[in-house]
Amino acid sequence: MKLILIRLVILVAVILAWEFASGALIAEFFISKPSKVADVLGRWISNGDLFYHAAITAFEAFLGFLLGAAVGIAVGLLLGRAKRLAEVLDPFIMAFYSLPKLALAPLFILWFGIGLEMKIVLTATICFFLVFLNTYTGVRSVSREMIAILKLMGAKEGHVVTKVVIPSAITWVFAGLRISVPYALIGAVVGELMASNRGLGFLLSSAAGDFNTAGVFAALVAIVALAALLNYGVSVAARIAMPWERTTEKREFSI
Amino acid sequence: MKLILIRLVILVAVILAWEFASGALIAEFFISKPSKVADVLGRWISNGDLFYHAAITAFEAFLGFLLGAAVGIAVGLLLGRAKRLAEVLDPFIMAFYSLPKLALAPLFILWFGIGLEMKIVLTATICFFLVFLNTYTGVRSVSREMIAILKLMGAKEGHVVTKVVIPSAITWVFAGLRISVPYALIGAVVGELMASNRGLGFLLSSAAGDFNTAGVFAALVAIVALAALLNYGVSVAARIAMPWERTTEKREFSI
Amino acid sequence: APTAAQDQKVVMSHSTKSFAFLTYFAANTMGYFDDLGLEIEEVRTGSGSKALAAMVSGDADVYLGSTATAFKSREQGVPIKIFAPIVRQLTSSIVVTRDWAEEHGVTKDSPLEEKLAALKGARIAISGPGSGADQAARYVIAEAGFDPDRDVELVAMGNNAATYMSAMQAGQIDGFSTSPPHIHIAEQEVDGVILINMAAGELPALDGYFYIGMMARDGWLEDNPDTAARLAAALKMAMDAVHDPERNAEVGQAVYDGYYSDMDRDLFQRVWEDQTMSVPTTLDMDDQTMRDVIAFYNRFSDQQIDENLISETVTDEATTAATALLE
Amino acid sequence: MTRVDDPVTDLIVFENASKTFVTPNGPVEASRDINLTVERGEFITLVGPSGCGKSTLLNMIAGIFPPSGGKVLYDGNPVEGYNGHVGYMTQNDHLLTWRTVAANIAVPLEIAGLSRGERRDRVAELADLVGLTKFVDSYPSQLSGGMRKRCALARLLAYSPETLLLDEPFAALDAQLRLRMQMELRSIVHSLGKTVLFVTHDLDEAVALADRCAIFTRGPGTIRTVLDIPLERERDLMRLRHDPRYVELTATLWDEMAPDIAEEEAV
Amino acid sequence: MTRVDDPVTDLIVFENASKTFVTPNGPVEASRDINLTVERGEFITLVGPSGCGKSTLLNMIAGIFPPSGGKVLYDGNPVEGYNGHVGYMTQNDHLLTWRTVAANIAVPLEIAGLSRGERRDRVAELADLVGLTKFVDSYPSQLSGGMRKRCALARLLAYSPETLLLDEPFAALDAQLRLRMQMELRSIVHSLGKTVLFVTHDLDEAVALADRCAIFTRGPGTIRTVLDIPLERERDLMRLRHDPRYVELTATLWDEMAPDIAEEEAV
Ligand SMILES: Nc1ncnc2c1ncn2[C@@H]1O[C@H](COP(=O)(O)OP(=O)(O)OP(=O)(O)O)[C@@H](O)[C@H]1O
Ligand SMILES: Nc1ncnc2c1ncn2[C@@H]1O[C@H](COP(=O)(O)OP(=O)(O)OP(=O)(O)O)[C@@H](O)[C@H]1O
Ligand SMILES: O=C([O-])O
Ligand SMILES: [Mg+2]
Ligand SMILES: [Mg+2]
Repeated sequence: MKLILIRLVILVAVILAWEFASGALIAEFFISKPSKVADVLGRWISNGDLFYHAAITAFEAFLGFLLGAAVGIAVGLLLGRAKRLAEVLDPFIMAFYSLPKLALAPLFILWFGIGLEMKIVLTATICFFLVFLNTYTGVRSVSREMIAILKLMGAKEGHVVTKVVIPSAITWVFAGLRISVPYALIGAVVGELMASNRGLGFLLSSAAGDFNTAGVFAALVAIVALAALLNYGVSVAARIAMPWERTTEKREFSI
Repeated sequence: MKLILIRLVILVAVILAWEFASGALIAEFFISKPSKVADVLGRWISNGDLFYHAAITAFEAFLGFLLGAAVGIAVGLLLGRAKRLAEVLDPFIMAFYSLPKLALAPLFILWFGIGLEMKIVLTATICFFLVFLNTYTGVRSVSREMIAILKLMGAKEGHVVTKVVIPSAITWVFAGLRISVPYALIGAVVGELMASNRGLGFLLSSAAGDFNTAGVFAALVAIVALAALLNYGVSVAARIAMPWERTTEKREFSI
Repeated sequence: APTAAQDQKVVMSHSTKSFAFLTYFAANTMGYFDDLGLEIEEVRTGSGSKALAAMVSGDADVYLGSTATAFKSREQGVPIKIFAPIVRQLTSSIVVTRDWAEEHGVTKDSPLEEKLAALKGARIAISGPGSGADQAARYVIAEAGFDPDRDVELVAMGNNAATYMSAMQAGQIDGFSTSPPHIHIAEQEVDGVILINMAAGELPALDGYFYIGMMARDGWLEDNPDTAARLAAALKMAMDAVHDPERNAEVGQAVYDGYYSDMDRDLFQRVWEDQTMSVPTTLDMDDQTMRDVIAFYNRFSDQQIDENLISETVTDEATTAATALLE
Repeated sequence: MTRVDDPVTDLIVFENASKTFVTPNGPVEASRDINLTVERGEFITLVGPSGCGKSTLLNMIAGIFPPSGGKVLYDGNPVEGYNGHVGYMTQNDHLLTWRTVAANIAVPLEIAGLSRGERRDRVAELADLVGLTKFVDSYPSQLSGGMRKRCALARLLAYSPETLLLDEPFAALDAQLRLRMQMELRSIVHSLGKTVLFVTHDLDEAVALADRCAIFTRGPGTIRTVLDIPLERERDLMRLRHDPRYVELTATLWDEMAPDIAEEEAV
Repeated sequence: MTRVDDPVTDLIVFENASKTFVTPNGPVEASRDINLTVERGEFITLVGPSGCGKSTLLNMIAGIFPPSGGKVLYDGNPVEGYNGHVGYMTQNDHLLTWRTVAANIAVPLEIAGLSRGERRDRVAELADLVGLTKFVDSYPSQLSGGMRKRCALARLLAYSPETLLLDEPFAALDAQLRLRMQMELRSIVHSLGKTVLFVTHDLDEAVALADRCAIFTRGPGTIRTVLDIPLERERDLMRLRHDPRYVELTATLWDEMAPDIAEEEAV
């Protein structure tokens, strides 16, 4: 409760400072006043634009995130357990990771079109690497002792993975997911900037093309809000997936 | 040795497949033949272009990376140790993190110009979040017991941080750094795409603007090579910073 | 020609390497800036808003961009002025795929009305909403009697023309609207058909539209009146050279060498011949032209620009001084 | 050591087995020339100075690593990889920190594929056996040291491996509980005919439980002597203290193990 | 328990101290109504069933958590936060896995700000004391269980806190080493006048080392009896076995601790 209050106070302070700075310290052309941003948002809400475009972006980001995260976790587990394979593939993975996706826009479009698929694939690609790398590191740092203990109990690879590797690495997996959430939104928006006529990225670029700064900021606010929502979803998933963690923080400790 | 051989075989296979696919399966206009890419690279190497532009991009990426990583580690340590503060600031940090940097290009340019600073700041911003989030998670998962043990020895916060927190969280920090390396390059290149007349991003965008696909791919190859170099640097740093880790992998274990 | 005592450095920002900046390219490659003691550093940003930001931030001195931008900026409190004209033609033209053209029974040479009528339902890529390409496309569509928001699908695809080609190739769009030489490259590389060549003045109502100008901060103009004059003078020298039948080919070669050497030479020649008419003949920027710009902008924008802004947004000091300089 | 004729009764055989760990600071010799034959159904206790290689010996039987010299045979075959016939309660408890006590005990049952109901019953039974019924829902970090050990013991007993390797299983327990656990262990082992290797520092315990007791030299350790414990297989641990054979055996062991102390005492 | 007059000698005072852990599965009562007064320079051993709250008691002195009821005073003041006057060797060794043995022992010396040279000398001395000289460059994961404990002990002895809290420090050591360590500990403690609280499950050890021995009831534990050990402060641990007072005291403790066993034996 108190926490939320402090955050609110900060938020209000930031908004007020911004309201006064805009126009006074920096031209509204570049940073528009929060009040004007609110106006635009209000307009978009009342005419349904916001919901329409946000829903599209959210859909792309969410699906891309799910896809990228799922593949990232799976490949992270696989390569984390198959050290040789990981070593062989490492330079290739890092090479692909290092490619600026923006520069590949023509190829993305050629292969995946300009519709939802392209944005989902782009988002998934970005999320994949972030989730994969963290999952992989997590799996590599699972205690060998613990795995040995399980193997002695007759555990097959599947048991080892579900009973030791995943629980040990799950903090890493969720760190990867949390890192990916904003990139999921960014990926969808960048995809929309590459090609689209709907979505928050489109709203953003229309506003930018119009030099409608308030519109740009309104679109950014909507993007941030969506990210917060998706982020919240991941937190909830983390709490469900790691019941022991929740209690760890609260648990009294003894040494 | 054998490892490098296997990688080489794969690399050669990929290049050959690519050489045959280009033109046959997909127009060279979109994916150019490796032989032509090599031609372009050869030309850029012999006329010094490659070294000149790569040096600029490397400089931006490296400085941005250092800056972003340093601030990310520092803030990660600070907030990881100051739980209340972290909770208060969390939504604001995530909000900033969720902003698509591409959409903020005009603001970046307005504040930091179109020179090296802008690219360094952009790169640093991107790296900051990736390093910060991992460092923070790492610091949060340091064993409370260990900290208590140290405090009982009369350790001040500084001792706790240097003797327990950093060594415990360092795998996380390096995971964050490894995740950032390609983004450092991507950040510098995207910065150059935003505005520049030098650097690999400039080479890339001029080639793209000229529909010189071989040039685009040559620039991408150079970017990937730089990323590999920077990545190697981070690996070396990791090995130096975590002597116990190096031996852990090699160390025989007993239970 | 007059020369200055020492070279003055001018950082020039613009979006992409398109024929929309032809006059400037000509002046630069012909060495007119050098001749006038100006050392040009060129920065390309990929989009107009970034190029503008570079100028406003002070990192760039001069911005080459759409004249509408200047009004829009000034309206929102950014004090910049247009001080010289670059191109007087809305260069953004529409190219479509051959399949689409055949399906709709039109060719490059069909009457304008037929071509316009065929556009209904087409998916056309533009760089971004609000961009020159977007406005040109909307104008054309409106001219055809359709609603740009409903009857045609305008897809924003950024400033990378390779992306347009990919999308065309992949059958994702029917065509796109952009400036030369990209339309011509599409014609050659992906078998496109230039449907409406506005850069060549095909749409009479927009013929002579003052599309691209040279802009700078008020402060910079006050501090560097002489530099501004020399910039304008160099442009005028380029205009003269381009429109001089004797020297036209020479200028074309210079532009080709300086900017388009990766392009097929024949193709370039075609574009060049097509486009030289977009280069103005004079430095004039009369009020009526400016009112046309505002009217054109207001037609497709939520926000409306007030004509009263013209006087403070356009200055003829540099062009006047340039004329004097050249005499 | 000579090969024994009946391979079926010789369950575990060490033949000049040595283990040298390769470390960046050079080799560390943990065991040297271990020779030991364990028959099926035997209860062997291992005693010796700290660091002499007792855990190393168990590790080799479990197949955590092969000997760097000599042979370790299990049921006639060299141990290669994890030895699925043994259950190992290690010196560190190695509980899964993210699972409750009940879920930890259930791990081997899950691996064995028992149904949820069967698991629940068996876990309850085992938790009762080790006195953790009230703590089945606690996480390891919420247990006392002795409770963690007991949880590990329950987990080990949850499945029924042929051979039990126990590394100081009762060191953290109080005398009373330790006695109860010793009795439980002997009764389980005896009734199910398990083979046991049991490391302990408690010489009384080493005698009380064993059929034979292997005594290590100071590390790099080898087995100095194997002491026969000619007590009945069915023995009453509670009354053992009064058995003169037991008293004598512990004295012998004490002399073997701590000659210095024994000397001093003899003064 | 009545307050003692001289507050200077009463270093540690428990007044009806209780500890109940709050857990998501409800409260766990670990200690109940602990009353104990420890004088400066006393050597107290704590014995009791597994899970009765011995470690919890040490935790409260160290200030890991406050009592949930009653008071814990150190030197006259309630313990608030980490108690800088105590050194604590916990039941788990809690070594820093990323540091070698030498570097682990050096931690408190670094905190105290000793120079590199001083640290090196002191570490060498301590490593020798606990018999780890050959292993100073090993990492904890390369040590045997007993060696890890000894490393933790050396780390504790590296600095000189007023009070030592030792939680089963010698449980993982063989008889001989244990005796040596016991003698070292008593001599250090005696010469430097340290106060010690020492948890053990070894009743012989509990008598041999202590000035007084606190006996816990089964958990939620309270202190049932505090047994006085009227042996000389300067005692020869090696010959203690022959001291009839010692034999009787251990018998008493045994009876106190394991009435069931004692009963059975009495039959
Ligand atoms: N993984 C390892 N790497 C290097 N050396 C090791 C490793 N494991 C054990 N050692 C060394 O092997 C020797 C024997 O260790 P082991 O754990 O077998 O002793 P132990 O007899 O079980 O001792 P304790 O009674 O203290 O548990 C020790 O010197 C130890 O340092
Ligand atoms: N952090 C904790 N959270 C919840 N309960 C705890 C916690 N620490 C200890 N307990 C409980 O407190 C009780 C006493 O534990 P404590 O560790 O003090 O026992 P102990 O006497 O040291 O036992 P042992 O001899 O087995 O080490 C136990 O029931 C234990 O489950
Ligand atoms: O371009 C980015 O992926 O942020
Ligand atoms: Mg051991
Ligand atoms: Mg305890």
